Amino acid sequence: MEATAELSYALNTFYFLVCGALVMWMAAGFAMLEAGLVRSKNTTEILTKNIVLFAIACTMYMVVGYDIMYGGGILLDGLAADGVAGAEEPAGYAPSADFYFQVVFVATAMSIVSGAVAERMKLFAFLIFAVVMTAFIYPTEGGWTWGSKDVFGLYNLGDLGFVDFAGSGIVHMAGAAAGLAGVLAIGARKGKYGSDGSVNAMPGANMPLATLGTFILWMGWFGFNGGSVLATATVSDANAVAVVFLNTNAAASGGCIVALLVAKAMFGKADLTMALNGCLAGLVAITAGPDTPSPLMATIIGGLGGALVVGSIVTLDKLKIDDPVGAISVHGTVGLLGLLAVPFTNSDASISGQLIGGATIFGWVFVTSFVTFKLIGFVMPVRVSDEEEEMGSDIAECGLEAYPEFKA
Amino acid sequence: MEATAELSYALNTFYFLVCGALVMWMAAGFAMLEAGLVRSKNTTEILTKNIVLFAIACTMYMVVGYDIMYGGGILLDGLAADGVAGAEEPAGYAPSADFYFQVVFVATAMSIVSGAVAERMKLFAFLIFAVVMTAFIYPTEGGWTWGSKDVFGLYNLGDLGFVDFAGSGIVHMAGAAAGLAGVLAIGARKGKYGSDGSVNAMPGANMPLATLGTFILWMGWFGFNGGSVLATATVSDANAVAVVFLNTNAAASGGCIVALLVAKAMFGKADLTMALNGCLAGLVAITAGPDTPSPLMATIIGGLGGALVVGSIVTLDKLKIDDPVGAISVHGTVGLLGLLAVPFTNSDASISGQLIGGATIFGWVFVTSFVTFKLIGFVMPVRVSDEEEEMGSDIAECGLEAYPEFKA
Amino acid sequence: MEATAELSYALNTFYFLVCGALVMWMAAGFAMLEAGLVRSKNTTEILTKNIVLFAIACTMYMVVGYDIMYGGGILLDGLAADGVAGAEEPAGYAPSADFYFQVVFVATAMSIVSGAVAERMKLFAFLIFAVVMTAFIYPTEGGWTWGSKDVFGLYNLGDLGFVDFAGSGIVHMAGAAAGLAGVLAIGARKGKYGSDGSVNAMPGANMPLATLGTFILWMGWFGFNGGSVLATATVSDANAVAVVFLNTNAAASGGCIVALLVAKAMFGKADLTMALNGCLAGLVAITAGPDTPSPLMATIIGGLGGALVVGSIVTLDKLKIDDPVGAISVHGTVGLLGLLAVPFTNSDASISGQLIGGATIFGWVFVTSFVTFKLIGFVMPVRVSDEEEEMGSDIAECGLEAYPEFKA
Amino acid sequence: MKMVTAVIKPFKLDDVREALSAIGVQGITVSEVKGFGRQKGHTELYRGAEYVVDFLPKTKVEVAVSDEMAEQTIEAISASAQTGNIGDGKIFVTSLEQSVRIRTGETGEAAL
Amino acid sequence: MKMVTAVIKPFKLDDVREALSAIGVQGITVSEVKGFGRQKGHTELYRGAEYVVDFLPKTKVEVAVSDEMAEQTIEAISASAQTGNIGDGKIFVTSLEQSVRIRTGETGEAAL
Amino acid sequence: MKMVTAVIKPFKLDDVREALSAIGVQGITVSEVKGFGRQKGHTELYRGAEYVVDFLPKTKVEVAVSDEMAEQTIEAISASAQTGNIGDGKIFVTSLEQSVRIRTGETGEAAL
Ligand SMILES: Nc1ncnc2c1ncn2[C@@H]1O[C@H](COP(=O)(O)OP(=O)(O)O)[C@@H](O)[C@H]1O
Ligand SMILES: Nc1ncnc2c1ncn2[C@@H]1O[C@H](COP(=O)(O)OP(=O)(O)O)[C@@H](O)[C@H]1O
Ligand SMILES: Nc1ncnc2c1ncn2[C@@H]1O[C@H](COP(=O)(O)OP(=O)(O)O)[C@@H](O)[C@H]1O
Repeated sequence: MEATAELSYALNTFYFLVCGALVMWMAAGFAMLEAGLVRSKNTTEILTKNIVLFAIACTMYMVVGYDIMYGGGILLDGLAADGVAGAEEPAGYAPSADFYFQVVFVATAMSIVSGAVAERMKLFAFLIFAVVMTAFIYPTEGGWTWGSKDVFGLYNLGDLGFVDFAGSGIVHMAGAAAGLAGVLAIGARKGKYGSDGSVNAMPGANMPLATLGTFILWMGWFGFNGGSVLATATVSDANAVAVVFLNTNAAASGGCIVALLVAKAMFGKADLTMALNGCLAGLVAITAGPDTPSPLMATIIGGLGGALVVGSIVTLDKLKIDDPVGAISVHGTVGLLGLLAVPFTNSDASISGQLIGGATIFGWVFVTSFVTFKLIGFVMPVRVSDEEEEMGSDIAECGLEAYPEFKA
Repeated sequence: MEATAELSYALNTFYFLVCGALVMWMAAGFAMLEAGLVRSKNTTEILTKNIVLFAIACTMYMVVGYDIMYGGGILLDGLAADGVAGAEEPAGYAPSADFYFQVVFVATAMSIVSGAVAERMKLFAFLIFAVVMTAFIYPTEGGWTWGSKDVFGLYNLGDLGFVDFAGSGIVHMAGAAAGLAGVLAIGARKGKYGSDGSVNAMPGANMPLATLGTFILWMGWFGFNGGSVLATATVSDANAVAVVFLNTNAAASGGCIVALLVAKAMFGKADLTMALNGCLAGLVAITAGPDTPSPLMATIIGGLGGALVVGSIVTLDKLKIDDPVGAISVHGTVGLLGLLAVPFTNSDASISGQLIGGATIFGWVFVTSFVTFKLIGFVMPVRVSDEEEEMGSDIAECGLEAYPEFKA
Repeated sequence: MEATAELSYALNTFYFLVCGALVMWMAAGFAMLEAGLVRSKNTTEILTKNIVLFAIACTMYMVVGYDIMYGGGILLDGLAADGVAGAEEPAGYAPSADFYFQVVFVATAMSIVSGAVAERMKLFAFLIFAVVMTAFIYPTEGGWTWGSKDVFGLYNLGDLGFVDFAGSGIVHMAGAAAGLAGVLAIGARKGKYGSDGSVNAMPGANMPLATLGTFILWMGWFGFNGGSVLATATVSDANAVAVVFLNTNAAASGGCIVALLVAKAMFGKADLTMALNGCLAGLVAITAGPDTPSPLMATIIGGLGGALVVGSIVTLDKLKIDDPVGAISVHGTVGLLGLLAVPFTNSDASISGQLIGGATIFGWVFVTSFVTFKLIGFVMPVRVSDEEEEMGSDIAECGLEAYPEFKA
Repeated sequence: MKMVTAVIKPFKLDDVREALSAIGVQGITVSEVKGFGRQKGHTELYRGAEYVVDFLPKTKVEVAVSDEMAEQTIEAISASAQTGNIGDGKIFVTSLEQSVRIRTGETGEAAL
Repeated sequence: MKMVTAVIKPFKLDDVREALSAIGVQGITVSEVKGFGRQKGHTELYRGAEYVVDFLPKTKVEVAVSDEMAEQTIEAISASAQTGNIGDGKIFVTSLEQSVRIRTGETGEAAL
Repeated sequence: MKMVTAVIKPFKLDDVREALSAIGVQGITVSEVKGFGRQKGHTELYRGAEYVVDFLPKTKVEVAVSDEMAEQTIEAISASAQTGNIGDGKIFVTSLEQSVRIRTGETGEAAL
């Protein structure tokens, strides 16, 4: 390979690794966000779920997930024997870096689920679900989309004009679909909905953690979207990456501001948790197409996400779909918005393609997840007992309170 | 463009984006630092201010700020239609990356203000100030300095020997000047100063958060100073960036150690909050010239900052200037020190140039900020009522306590 | 230098700086982990230790440490006068970047110590130990290993087949050896071990902080191991870096899962703190050789670390070696495992070489550290008084509680 | 007047408050306490070491009432706080010599 | 001897302590409590759902005094804790049969 | 019956609980309080400003016992809570008119 090709390969690889590390960092963001938004008696358990699901995702995707999605062999043995690229033809970057970048996406999808079913799903049942989701459910739909495979040999989403740049649908809505399946399978937290139709607030225990989590996610998202350009070593790729960074930031900002204002108008208070969800909604909304809008357009798309997320959270509560951290709204409702926004700035995408793609992903993940939750339920309890729920899953499942000294 | 020029463009762009992401991360640092140093009853509100001000800064700087400072057009429409650089002449990096790197600096300046006026300024009045500061006040003085424009058509700071590498004055002292204006406009927290001249301590509620915030800022500062070399794709640029990283780290270390020792000598205790302010003071002190000193010299400059910040904090309290997190001392007093230290290691800078530049920045930002605070005061209250202050702004403004469960 | 060599130099330098910043970030990880695992009355003090030890490490390594380990002159004056590389011969990257990358490793070793002696060692005695450790003890053994010097002029570890890629032994076990010396020199926390042989649990005060710390360390470790390839600007180097990132992640995942399962089997509960220690154990285990194993093998090595760490923690408690955060087990016991695992995937290493190398490092650091602790003890108390220990070192040493408002 | 002090299970507080409101009690004072009694604490494991959480969280409710109301108050608390399981708690009654409403200076039953 | 127990607004604690010191009281014991009374709690909104914060934070002050001091103590607390607004709190007095200073074993008024 | 209330140093709680168990006391209720007394608080410095931490953490132990047990209870607490240093705390005894075990409805000494 000539010197400039070598350098290009090296720069692309390094770019992938840096972006991947930022996405890995999002796992900490989800952990902190969720730890901040649950009640303190369920904090240790949600932390445990978050760090272990990340470990499971990384392991299962290595074992079979990557192979299902892109090929490469069980246990990655299709990568050359020393674990790196075969050198016959000059690839654009190290295959290991590609795996590393892809694997953290799986974990992101899975992290979304933990938030939706927080405070009541059994730890080990959840971890088993994580195995199935990261080994099979996500890689299958990932294969149909980024892997360019036909959906059950029937139709090809790319051909239908489906475009999902960094995964508003493939990652975020997929996670939300699994979360929704979980919530429907196990029900709401005890006491969340009164028999008279009232919705009882259960304030999260730690706002600084929730805010920290949001900042971490915001930062990590630069890797999530920025890395999805998949190369940076030419002028046009570098420009594309820069635009993606800029637009990602703009959309988060738009989502934050609009969610704050909408919440203020609706509730009369500046609800921090809605502003945080607004940031994330802005990010999810732009993720399907951060490369094509202008900065202003990106801000507006993010802002729409921010408005939508507030409405979605309130509406889900009316439907008694209990999502303690707002994961289904942020990643699901707004994920769909993100898909539908793409055709307005990108002519490669069509509304119909986006709808069919969204429905395919949602349908597949929702159905398989729901079945999985039910199957697990035959073997072990998926939901904590009433008594455990009252006591808190920290004591019940982990034998350890999150803040053992602060309880009076 | 030839292959090596393409690669150089790509590497510079990637370097900008990575450094920019690190600076963005500083927003989380300020949020955690301030959340740790206020009392718990004002924590949700300071978190809200911090994340929303970041969103506002990103939006307003896109709308008009960047254009005021560097040109480029309202809404960035001077960047080519696809949001990236026009290709007529080979630029050194992607224009979008430059915007991205610049925009996070604006947010930094604004974050400084929130700390100074913490625990008593109304949320929405603050956010309106953020709009003015990031759209107009900061970009104007940024135009006079990094934008090389004449100050009101009268004089040019660059010609006078003013050098501020990464913004000890342009960013940090500017933020502090606005913070000081805010403090003078709205007064001290209730109960901070006794009528007998006594100073009442109001300990911050959460030391781990304050420490985390400092570590985040320390890390982010590598992007702040390191990115300010503005290019890295040649040997000399790479060397410069490496020296800046090394010196930035050395100065923070010096500031930390000296502040700890000075506080120990003055108060008889190892005051963690002073050590944290010392790290930041070291960082601010080196920011005006991290490229020229030797490592030892950088450590000493940082150490001077660490000593100065302790004295400044105590002195401001004597003057009844109530700054809950020490922002005015860290970024203002030490920012000026940073400017004055440059001529000792950089012959491009002159003492007079630094003084005139510092005075210009301070005067402009202080006066316009003070006027802005007063003008906002005609339209809406800028300060919480006595009752709200007693109750805490979390309940009063956000309807949500930061740690709802831990209060007895 | 020709254009591609310049670019290669620049890319390598930037890679070093990014990896170095990630390792610096590990300091925050240790601070949060330790702050979460001690009791709240000792939190401010452990935070103070962590940030100041980092500052001391950076300063002392600049003053003499780097020179002892690699040459380069007191105060780095062997680097060219402007603080950057002399240009006579084309180096592969900026010398300042090399220093920056190396210095954060010293701090890592030192951070390990603070956890082991937490909750009872005097702050200033600890800081003096930090001076000796980072100026002299660590650089000396670092010189024998990465510096390729003969051990006391007697034998050369490299010649004996000692391989420690990123420092399972050189950094982690070294830190643990110093920690063990400290624990033996100052004894267990009051009340930890009953006279009847019982072990009293002293639960850490803040699980979210401990989890955050672990995520930070996990992220930072990509820089720690990834940067240790020492270059990235060729295809083979880029591949190596990518493999290292992948394997580092795989090992942490393996360690996490296995530790969780082992703890569940042994204690009947999903012990979060063990899962966290398991992640770190996986990381330590792979650190000596992250470049050669397959992904599966890396996961297994990490998993072995995760199993071993649980056993080691329980065993040390039986031996009344009181290590509040598990530092000796994570970094010491598992560090040795890491060294011994290398020969199985890397033919450059021999079991005997690893044993001799491990013994040399451990013996040197343990003995010199123990002597240093004792010598400091002649001049000042190294351990807090009984009364101070009861009251907590936060009040006694820092005059400031970590959460002043939350105590009833 | 009587001071009726009840130590109850925390999650019963809302029921007790409603029961007391229902019989016309206008004020109560509540605090978080830890109880040690027949109901045993649980054992926890932390990093392999056992520790007994001896004291269980309980809620203390204090109600000052007129002599006539005392019996009714006791019954209301008993009924509303009962689960039938061990650890339901106790009610203690002491004699109250005086009571004052700080705001108005009213004393005796008028102050309750 | 009397045990004088006052439930007051938290921010009045310093004033009360000073007033008690002024009349020669040497010791007090303070705890954080929640009060439910005529003064109503406030309604909060969290993510669109309303919830009532029923119980307001109050501070409980307990002072054991000799019989002669009782009246003075009540007056000192009343005067220093009063704002005139609803929720100022109550003072309750019960008879104290015995008191012991643990350190010395002294009993009765000598132990206060 | 008597209500014996002791304000002790927090780290003495375990000793007191054991001493009470030893004499057959079956239940106690504990709360965290702050005490102000002869033992003075300490002065802290925060960012150069002094502040006095007036109130010291103490633990309040409440034990309801039969009349016969009262003396023994006082002695057990006195002995186990004593360090001989200032701030060891106090024991207060009041008369208990009634007690009820919520679970069973038992009253009087049977309820203790
Ligand atoms: N003699 C006592 N004095 C003070 N408090 C008591 C006493 N006995 C029990 N308690 C309180 O009542 C609570 C419940 O008592 P316990 O013996 O566990 O069950 P039960 O109420 O069913 O008899 C205890 O946790 C303790 O707080
Ligand atoms: N009957 C009562 N028994 C015990 N505590 C009471 C009683 N009535 C009031 N309190 C306490 O006094 C506090 C103040 O009472 P409240 O009725 O709100 O106002 P006010 O003191 O002005 O009458 C309450 O929050 C509660 O803690
Ligand atoms: N008169 C009192 N009324 C109520 N509590 C008291 C009284 N005097 C002392 N206390 C409580 O007892 C604790 C110890 O009293 P102190 O005077 O400090 O020491 P000692 O117990 O050695 O006399 C105080 O902190 C306070 O909680």
